[in-house]
Amino acid sequence: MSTDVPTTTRADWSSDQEVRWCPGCGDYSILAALQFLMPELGVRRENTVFVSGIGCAARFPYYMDTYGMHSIHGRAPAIATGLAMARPDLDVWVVGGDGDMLSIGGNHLIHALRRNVNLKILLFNNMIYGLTKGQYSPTSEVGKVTKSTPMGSLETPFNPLSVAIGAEATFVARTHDMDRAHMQEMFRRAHQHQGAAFVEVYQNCNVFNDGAFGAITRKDARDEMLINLVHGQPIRFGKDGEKGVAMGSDGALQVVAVDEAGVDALLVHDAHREDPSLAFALTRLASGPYEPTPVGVFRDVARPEYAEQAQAQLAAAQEQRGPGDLAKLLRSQPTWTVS
Amino acid sequence: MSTDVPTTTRADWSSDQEVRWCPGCGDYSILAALQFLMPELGVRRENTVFVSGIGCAARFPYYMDTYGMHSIHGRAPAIATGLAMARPDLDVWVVGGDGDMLSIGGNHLIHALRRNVNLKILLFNNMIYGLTKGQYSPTSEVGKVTKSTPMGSLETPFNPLSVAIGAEATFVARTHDMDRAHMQEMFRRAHQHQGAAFVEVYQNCNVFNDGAFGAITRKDARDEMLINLVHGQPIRFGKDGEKGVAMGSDGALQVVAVDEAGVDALLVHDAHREDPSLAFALTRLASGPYEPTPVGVFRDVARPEYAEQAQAQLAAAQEQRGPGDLAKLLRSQPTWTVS
Amino acid sequence: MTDTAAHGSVREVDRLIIRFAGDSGDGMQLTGDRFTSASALFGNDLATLPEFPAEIRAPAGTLAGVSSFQVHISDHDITTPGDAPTVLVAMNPAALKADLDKLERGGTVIVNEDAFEERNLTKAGYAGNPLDDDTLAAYTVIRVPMTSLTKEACKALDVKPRDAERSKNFFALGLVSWMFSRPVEPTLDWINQRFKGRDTVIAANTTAFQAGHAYGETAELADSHVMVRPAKLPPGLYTQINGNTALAWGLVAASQQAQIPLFLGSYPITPASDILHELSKHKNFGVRTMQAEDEIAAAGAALGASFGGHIGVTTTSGPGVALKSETIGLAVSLELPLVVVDIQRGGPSTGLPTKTEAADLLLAMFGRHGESPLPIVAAYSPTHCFWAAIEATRIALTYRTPVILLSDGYLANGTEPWRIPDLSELPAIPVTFATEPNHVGPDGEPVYWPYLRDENLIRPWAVPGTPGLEHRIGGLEKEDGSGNVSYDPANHSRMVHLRAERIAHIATDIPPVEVTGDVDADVLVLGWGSTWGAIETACERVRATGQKVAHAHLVHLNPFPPNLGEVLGRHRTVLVPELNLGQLVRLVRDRYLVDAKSITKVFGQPFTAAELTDAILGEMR
Amino acid sequence: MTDTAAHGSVREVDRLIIRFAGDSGDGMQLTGDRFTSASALFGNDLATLPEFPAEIRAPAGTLAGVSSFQVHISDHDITTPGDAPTVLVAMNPAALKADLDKLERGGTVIVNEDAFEERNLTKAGYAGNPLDDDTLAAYTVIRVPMTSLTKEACKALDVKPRDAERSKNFFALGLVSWMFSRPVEPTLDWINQRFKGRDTVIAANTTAFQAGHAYGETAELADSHVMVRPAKLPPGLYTQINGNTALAWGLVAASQQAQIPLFLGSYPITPASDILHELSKHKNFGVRTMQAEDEIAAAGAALGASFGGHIGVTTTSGPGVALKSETIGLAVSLELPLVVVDIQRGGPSTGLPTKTEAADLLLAMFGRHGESPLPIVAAYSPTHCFWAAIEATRIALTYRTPVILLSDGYLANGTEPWRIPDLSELPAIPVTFATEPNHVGPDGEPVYWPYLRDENLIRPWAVPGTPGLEHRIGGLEKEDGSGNVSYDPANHSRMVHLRAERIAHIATDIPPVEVTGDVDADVLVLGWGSTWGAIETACERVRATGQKVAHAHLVHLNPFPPNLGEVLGRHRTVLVPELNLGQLVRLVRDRYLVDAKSITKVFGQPFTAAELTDAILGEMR
Ligand SMILES: Cc1ncc(C[n+]2csc(CCOP(=O)(O)OP(=O)(O)O)c2C)c(N)n1
Ligand SMILES: Cc1ncc(C[n+]2csc(CCOP(=O)(O)OP(=O)(O)O)c2C)c(N)n1
Ligand code: SF4
Ligand code: SF4
Ligand SMILES: [Mg+2]
Ligand SMILES: [Mg+2]
Repeated sequence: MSTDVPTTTRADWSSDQEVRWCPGCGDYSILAALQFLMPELGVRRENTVFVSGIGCAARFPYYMDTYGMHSIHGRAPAIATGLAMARPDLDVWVVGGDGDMLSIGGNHLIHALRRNVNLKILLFNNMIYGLTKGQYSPTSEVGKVTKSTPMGSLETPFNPLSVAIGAEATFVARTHDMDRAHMQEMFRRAHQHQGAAFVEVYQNCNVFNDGAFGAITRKDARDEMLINLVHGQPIRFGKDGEKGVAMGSDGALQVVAVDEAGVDALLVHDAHREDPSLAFALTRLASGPYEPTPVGVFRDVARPEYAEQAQAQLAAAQEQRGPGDLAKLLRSQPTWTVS
Repeated sequence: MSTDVPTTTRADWSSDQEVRWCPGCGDYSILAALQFLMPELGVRRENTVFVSGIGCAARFPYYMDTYGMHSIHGRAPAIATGLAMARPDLDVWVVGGDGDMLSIGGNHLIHALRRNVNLKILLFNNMIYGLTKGQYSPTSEVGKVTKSTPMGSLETPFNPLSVAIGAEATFVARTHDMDRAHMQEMFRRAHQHQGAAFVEVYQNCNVFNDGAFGAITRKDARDEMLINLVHGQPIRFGKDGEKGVAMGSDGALQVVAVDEAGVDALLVHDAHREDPSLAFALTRLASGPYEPTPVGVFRDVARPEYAEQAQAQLAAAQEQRGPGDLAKLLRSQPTWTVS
Repeated sequence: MTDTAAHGSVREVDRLIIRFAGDSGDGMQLTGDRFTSASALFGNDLATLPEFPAEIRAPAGTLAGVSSFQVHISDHDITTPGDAPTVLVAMNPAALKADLDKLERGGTVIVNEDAFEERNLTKAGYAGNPLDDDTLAAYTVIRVPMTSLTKEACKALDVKPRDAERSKNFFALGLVSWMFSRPVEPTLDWINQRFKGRDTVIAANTTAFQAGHAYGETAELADSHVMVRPAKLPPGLYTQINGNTALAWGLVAASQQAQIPLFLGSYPITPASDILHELSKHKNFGVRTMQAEDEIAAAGAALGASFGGHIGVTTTSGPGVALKSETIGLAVSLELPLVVVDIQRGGPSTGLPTKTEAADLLLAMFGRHGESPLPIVAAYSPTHCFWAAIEATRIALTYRTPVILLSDGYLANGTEPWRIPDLSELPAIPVTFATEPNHVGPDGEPVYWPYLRDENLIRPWAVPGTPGLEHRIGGLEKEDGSGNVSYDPANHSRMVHLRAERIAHIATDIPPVEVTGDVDADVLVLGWGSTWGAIETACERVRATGQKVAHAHLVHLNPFPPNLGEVLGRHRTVLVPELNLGQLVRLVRDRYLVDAKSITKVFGQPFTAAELTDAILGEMR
Repeated sequence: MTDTAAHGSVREVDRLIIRFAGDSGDGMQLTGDRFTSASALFGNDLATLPEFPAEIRAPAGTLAGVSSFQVHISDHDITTPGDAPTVLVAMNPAALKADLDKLERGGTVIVNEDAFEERNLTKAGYAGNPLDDDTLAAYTVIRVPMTSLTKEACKALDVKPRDAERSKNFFALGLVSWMFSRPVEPTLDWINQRFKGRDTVIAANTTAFQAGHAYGETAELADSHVMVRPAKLPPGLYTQINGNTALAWGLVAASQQAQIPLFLGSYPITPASDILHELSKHKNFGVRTMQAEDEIAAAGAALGASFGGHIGVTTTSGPGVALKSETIGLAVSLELPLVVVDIQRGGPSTGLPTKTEAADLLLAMFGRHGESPLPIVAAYSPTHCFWAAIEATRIALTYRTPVILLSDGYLANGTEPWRIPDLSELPAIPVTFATEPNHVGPDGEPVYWPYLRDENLIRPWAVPGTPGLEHRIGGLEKEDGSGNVSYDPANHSRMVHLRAERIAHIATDIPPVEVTGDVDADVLVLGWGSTWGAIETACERVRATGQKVAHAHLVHLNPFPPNLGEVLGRHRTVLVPELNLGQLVRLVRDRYLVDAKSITKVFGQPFTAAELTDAILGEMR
């Protein structure tokens, strides 16, 4: 980003629109985390754009005093891709809910990820449809009883990080709305990444799915239930790091007691590994937010960014053929003169 | 499937419509493989439905003398889901190309897979858009020069099997149009699977992407370039099985020389393992059809099928409340009498 | 009733319009709902108009957060939720600010005094306290410290004050119930039902309700003690129902009448989601509901189910209809039954999701590429949604075609009393599947031709599982008869015309449009959809001025009833009120070359009878 | 020319219609194309009509596999590819069967004798050999064993007979080139260009071409030796161009004129894909092209680019427009520029993907939920696609609105000579971005209001990167001026009307519709789109019968040119020919209450001038 960026405060990044989420909604803390973080990123408000779809989460852009678009349900990744390709000079963030980005918008999301276009994609996962008053979502657990599934839902939920890695994502992380510092760290890392960065934020919808993540995000539960991934470090958790993750002889990851298995047996987290297999395996460690769940950066690898490459092709074309000459173009097919 | 199924021959499964693919198209051999296989599956033509989207591959249903629908681009998995949910008694097959099912139809595909609805989904992957005369597709290699990408494509291609496994697929396999026996084996296995079965078929488009898979499917190349996955067997290939796949100390799969690494070091293929991580790792072994590439059944696990569960809910509801009584329904809210 | 009749002088009025307004959190919808139910059970005719913000819970105390519920009760047959309320219950300053201008001059305002403190007043944008200045000079004001009285009353129980406070809407309900002589039992019963198991809540709400009721009796509100006698409705068993529930039941009824299982593919969207919710409750009717990944999949799944011999239905609102366009076009080409329900809302784009509008008619008519005609049916009242759903399904099944059923946010959430029909009153919907070949092939053997039409141009419907009738259909042009892919130019022309005639021909199978009022009037008001009630009332009022006016209301928008042209020809002036910028008016001007005039409203609200009365009288001058 | 003039007696004719027909594999499109180019360079006026199957390569020898190319060349100004060909080149029996009925009575058939053997005859469905029975009695038949002669000629070269055989289309081309006195150099040059590096192919094709040419000279075809002199077209530099290329160039030109970068988001679909292909070649103009995952993403990406200050364009055909509906509705609400190009094809659904039709007008007009108006521009000839693209882009940029540009399969692939305009002939497209606040906020500080309109109701366009103008826009209803989300009923009504007036107001900025022919005629033919050429020719023929007729052709379908009503009023009869079941006719009947009559054709083919002449004369009786 450009130098001599004026120093700003949270206030500078807060729009004048009153925030309209339910009291106690997890979206508030995510908003605060970002508004407090932006001044630290050394970016300009005018070069920052938030694009969203539709949903409670998708109201996000209205509250950031940047450029923004509250578009239509599910299409934010596609719209943002066009913007980022047209304007590689901008910081483009995409915000949406689990329905917005994994249900109706699933295809745009996975294509944005494989394209590795320079978008910072924040998925607010509350495992429910909030704005439409509480139907189950693609991340809702099996058997979820909602207005649309009075006898329980039948579909196996998506694991958003598995989907992202299966879709060739270059940056994949997870955080949650109860830990501002961790959210900010993830957002900062995502912002540093050149390319599509996907961050899943566990977000509590206290009206329609209250406590969905309580078992792992409660202060007193975190030590035992959150597995902090740190690149280059053996994967450990528990109050005194007494538990860890190791690769079993059968090639499957498992949680082990460190004193039994020994520290050397622990898997050392390598977020930069080209091969996504291990990162994928880590996404499978917990089958839901009720088992010890990895958070942090699962994957962060370098791959050419889409808009830059497109830009490079334009430059190359001008190199080879000179800047476009309209008169010449109109004469580029066989011509003849009538006098 | 029902007993006393009349014995049939290929002819019974071939419609009277003349096949309209280009001479030499790989689709012909896939069609033949299925038409020859159907009589062996012990199913009835009237209980079999082929649903497709749009594309060369999607013309498939016209050539099978079964029920069929040639629908619209990308929507076949969704349409077939409705049919399979309404009629669990039917065998529903879905056929489409890489553009049809991974570009415009990507979202329907991944949702059909996570739903585990009883569809046999055959993706004819020719790494190109055939019917629209040769634009690159979501599986085309980076740098692909086509009519729409004269300076080469920029997107990292999807690995269809990685996508499927990332989307919670319960059955995932790969085969190719040069080996009828292997295709039939995969189709048979897919048919046996209760739930969504996804089979990628490498298919040669000899007009717009000729030879895309030649390096691995040519008769004389197969031994060295195709890695046959067999459940319960160590993963070996090469003319004399002199090469194999082993799990490296860093937790990443690698191709090893058997005499050096020793047979015991080889990974024993477990298609039935609940945890999809290893199956995913296998999908990453080859970065394209020019490296040794696994074929066969990557994953085949049991999980309740969608339509059956839906059916069970109907049954349960009738259990609990008796068969629907319209008169009662109309009186199910508070009523009063006007006389 | 007895208990209410007991007390002293009760002034009788023939109708009452009450509007409950408060914060989204104040439970106004529930309060209005309860009052309505009590009135329904009491035997009044009634109509309701709920209004709420697009946010789940907009900021407390703000104008944006105001949620209100208007109910019109009367002792005679009425068709609208009423124009200006006679009574406004305002639970906080924002509510007063938002709705006061709707109140009729001289009307009564009942305010929760306690809520009129500094913070709330500024949030609502009041400089001073409207209770103290002359803001309310023109109205009868009843100030009641509802919050404190409720807390007071609940002291006895062991509920926290904050929780007790939550019951203040039941205090309000109790008070109004007394003022308007509503029976109390239904509400008490309902409280026990609804909060079963949560005893403290039951206790608090019951106590608050009774406290409010008692307050009315004891305080000097005697001259506000009013009563609306039951209406003389046609005899029968009645229930109170809103449009979405009626529509869902209509779909179930149609499936039962046709003996064809119902399959709903849907994706949640306001104001259509409740139909999905309602239908998902009725699995014991063999109703399958699938919440799809998006609208396209929802329509596709429904179409797939129809291919399988079910009646595929997909419910949505404007944005969803736009997305389903291509799939509906496929259904047109496949000639398979499909019911597409559009609960219209304010547009364009996301627009006003919770407000009503009726601007999707031309989308329904023309929103597909190529020549792609389909029938359109529109409901005109909450209870008519039941019948409209049956009619749409009947046409879809009989003629093997997608049908678009139009309703709107006002009908969806508005309620009215409904005389429950006897099942014998429901139309029969005979559907037969093809079971035999219907043609002989070139080599003389019997074959099945999916596009061999009957005299009504209807193609046979052979479902998978039927031996010998295996066939393929698709979106490419098909050969007339055999249904095989055909690029023959003449065949394409024939098929385009056949598809058009097929739909036009349905006109012979629908009732002629009826004209109510003065058939010999110069002025005909031609309406469609939810404007029916307001038009009917407006026409009555116009007649009350001694003028003649006729009303014709279209349920079938495509094809038009066969007699429509003749009807239009009988009147010098044709007025077309619509909740859009003029859509039906375009269709009739084009079709009949009559100089029909448009009366439009796009405020996200239904017409009031007053607005239409003025408009009609205006045209007469 | 000299070399052709050299040979003996050459009969002169003023025009010629030749149709090349053969198997998809026979390279008929290429042959027709080369003949056309040679004629263009020679200076004839011309128009072409390529027709090919939907399959990439339908089964050889079958009717379904026939691919043909018709070209009309003349020494005067013409507007259509002609009605009945005077010459049919049939490379196999299927081609003869498929196209013979199109040939004018007494016309010439040139057949590749070798192809008329058993297998091909049966595949084509011929009982006997039409060359031997009296099938061709009514025509002049020239039998040439093209395959064997080609192989023979190529013997000398070391090309395999099977490869040599492939060159037989060049033999045919050589023969016709001689018969119709086409210059040979252009073709020989082209062969060397096109197959550069593949010497044997060059050799074979050249040899075949020359052999064909020689065959004409030597064989007794003298009396078939015909010549069409160059046309007297307005002086200037000419090129031959098809509609899709012209449209792509028009987009580039508009972007250059506006100095706004062009961004194309597209998803391949016939017959629109070539625009994507063409634009992706011009990256040196700063043109960004993105092949999106689907049409919705393509439109979305284009809209995102527009938000970023580019001119977003998305190209597709009917099915894609249906899918883009919701996104276009968002663009209407956001009031951002967006050009949506619809190359119409046969519908409904997948329909006839490679055939032409113009049945998306009402979809363009009404295919969005809510009141969602936008301008519509339609091209009327292949070369006009260039100007229509500029006009559509101009309107989109000037008025910040999505614009739908309609073309069709016939214009897309049809070619005609084009006088290359001087850049000075292109319209200026001034676009200014907002750089300063345009309002003062409540507390007196300057603010930017994205929906504060100018006198033309146009909102300012501030692009990201502009300091101080940060703002948010979305699909929810916006407050007039500030653009903040607003659920206020009156504001919604105001905005709905503002959006409508904004588009209607564009009528003041478009040229009046011109009437050609007899302004005082009773009959006016009102057209739009690709019917222009056929209508013009038909009107000339009608006049040739001594009758008067006028022609008005609409480029702007919404809003209509301001003088349209007045023009329609001047004529007793208004006829509206359309390649659909009557769509424009509905709009004019509704708007002007004139009893306009429809002339329709839905054969997947353009009108012939003859059909229209008959229809017009028919209406006159
Ligand atoms: C095309 C379309 N379909 C459906 C809707 C209705 N809708 C709005 S938000 C939403 C889903 C909300 O869930 P999610 O995306 O998880 O966001 P949340 O509210 O939970 O933050 C739906 C179905 C819509 N606005 N547009
Ligand atoms: C809505 C829509 N968009 C685009 C098209 C054009 N189209 C037809 S097939 C196709 C893709 C073909 O590629 P693929 O799916 O890989 O099938 P293949 O022809 O290669 O077998 C496209 C873009 C269409 N028919 N409908
Ligand atoms: S509904 Fe849930 S997600 Fe939406 S604002 Fe309320 S608490 Fe938050
Ligand atoms: S274009 Fe390719 S995929 Fe399509 S039919 Fe021809 S060879 Fe097969
Ligand atoms: Mg959510
Ligand atoms: Mg393909």
